[in-house]
Amino acid sequence: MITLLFFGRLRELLDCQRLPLEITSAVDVASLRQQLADKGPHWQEFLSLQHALVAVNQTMAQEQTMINDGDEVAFFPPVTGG
Amino acid sequence: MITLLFFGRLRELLDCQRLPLEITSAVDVASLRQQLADKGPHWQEFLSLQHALVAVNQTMAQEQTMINDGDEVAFFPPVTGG
Amino acid sequence: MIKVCTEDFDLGLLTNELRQKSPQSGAIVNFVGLVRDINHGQSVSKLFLEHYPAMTEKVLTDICSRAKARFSVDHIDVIHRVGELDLNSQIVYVGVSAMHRGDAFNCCEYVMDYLKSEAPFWKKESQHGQQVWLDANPTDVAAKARWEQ
Amino acid sequence: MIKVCTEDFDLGLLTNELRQKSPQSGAIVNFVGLVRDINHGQSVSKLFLEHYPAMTEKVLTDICSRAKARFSVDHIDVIHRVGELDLNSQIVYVGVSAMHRGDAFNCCEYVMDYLKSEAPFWKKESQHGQQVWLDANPTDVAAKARWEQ
Repeated sequence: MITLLFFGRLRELLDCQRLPLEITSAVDVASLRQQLADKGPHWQEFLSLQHALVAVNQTMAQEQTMINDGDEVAFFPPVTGG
Repeated sequence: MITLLFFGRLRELLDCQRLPLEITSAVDVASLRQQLADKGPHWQEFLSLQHALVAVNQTMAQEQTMINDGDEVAFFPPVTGG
Repeated sequence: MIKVCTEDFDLGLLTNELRQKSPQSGAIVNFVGLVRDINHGQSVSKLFLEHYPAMTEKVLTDICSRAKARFSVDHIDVIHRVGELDLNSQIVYVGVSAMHRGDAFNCCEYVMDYLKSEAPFWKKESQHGQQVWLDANPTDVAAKARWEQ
Repeated sequence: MIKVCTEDFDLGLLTNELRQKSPQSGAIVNFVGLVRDINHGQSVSKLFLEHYPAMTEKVLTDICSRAKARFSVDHIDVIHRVGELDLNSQIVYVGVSAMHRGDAFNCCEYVMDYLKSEAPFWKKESQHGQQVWLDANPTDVAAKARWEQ
């Protein structure tokens, strides 16, 4: 089980703040994006590389970063604080 | 009559804060330095180009800047505020 | 000191704290970010700031560590507000004390440039009654790139 | 606002004033210069600041005018204290409000660099009971030269 979190515009577009997800084995970020795209066309669009940054366990991640059971994976748009 | 002012270390070294001086005609800064050097060896030393900046009527001046009757001429060391 | 909170802050108190813990410092540089009344030509009436609580302080701490390794500074304090903010409110504070002013200026700007492009905050503006999520500013990417040359 | 005075200042009040007169500003950068406890390896107990009253505000006004012509800023406030100052006291304040932070940082540093090398102030330190006039700092000449390239 991993925990997915969504922030900002992404959270509103997907109407989802938090989503627990079963994974059968470790996957990389790219595969996780692919897996979530199956949930529907707007998931595919909004979670694409251009729109969504990813952090794994609160650290910015790359497409090849591995995700393990128990991890917290957050998707969010480019940051706009300050 | 012009008014000479001295600031900072220079004021203490010359033991002089303010000195009214008669000038018979307009002089430039270089000539004024020369004229003041006649007051004694430490005036010569401390008012030399290396030690003393000059402002005429509260504006930084050059050696060729002309000084006219009624002007305020200030000598001071490089500034150290801030 | 790194803090993420809803409350406003007082620059007088913050500067006094920074002074007291930095007796060897000759310079303090403070940055304060404000809610502007006009952004990209749109008049703004309110701002909402969302963040990723578990990640925010981690990122800010990391930025400050890198800044301390790079510049000769004594202390770096950061406060970032979240939640609803009115027009003209203070959003963010970065205070840096250093022996010399050059380091204080550079370090403060460095922290702001990285905060702007790495810290997980998102702004939503009220523009004429409409709620609009802000897009990232391309100039912030350029500002950060300067430090990486 | 340009002021030369003996009284201390409160950065909270000053920043609020700057905010109130700059509703379009998104950024405020403040500089505060402090009396350090160690200067060039000598321990310092007190500082005395002399200035040339008729000239000081003229020079500060001129520096701010040049800064405003060069950077996109809304307001520049400067306060410089004179007279006797204790250890850790605030000496000088430069506050700049601007639409964007890059201009605010550059403008504030520009004003400080020119103030340091053009404004007629002179510092005398008490070092172990001795009164010592400070020499100008060669790094200040270099700091100013950067803006003239």
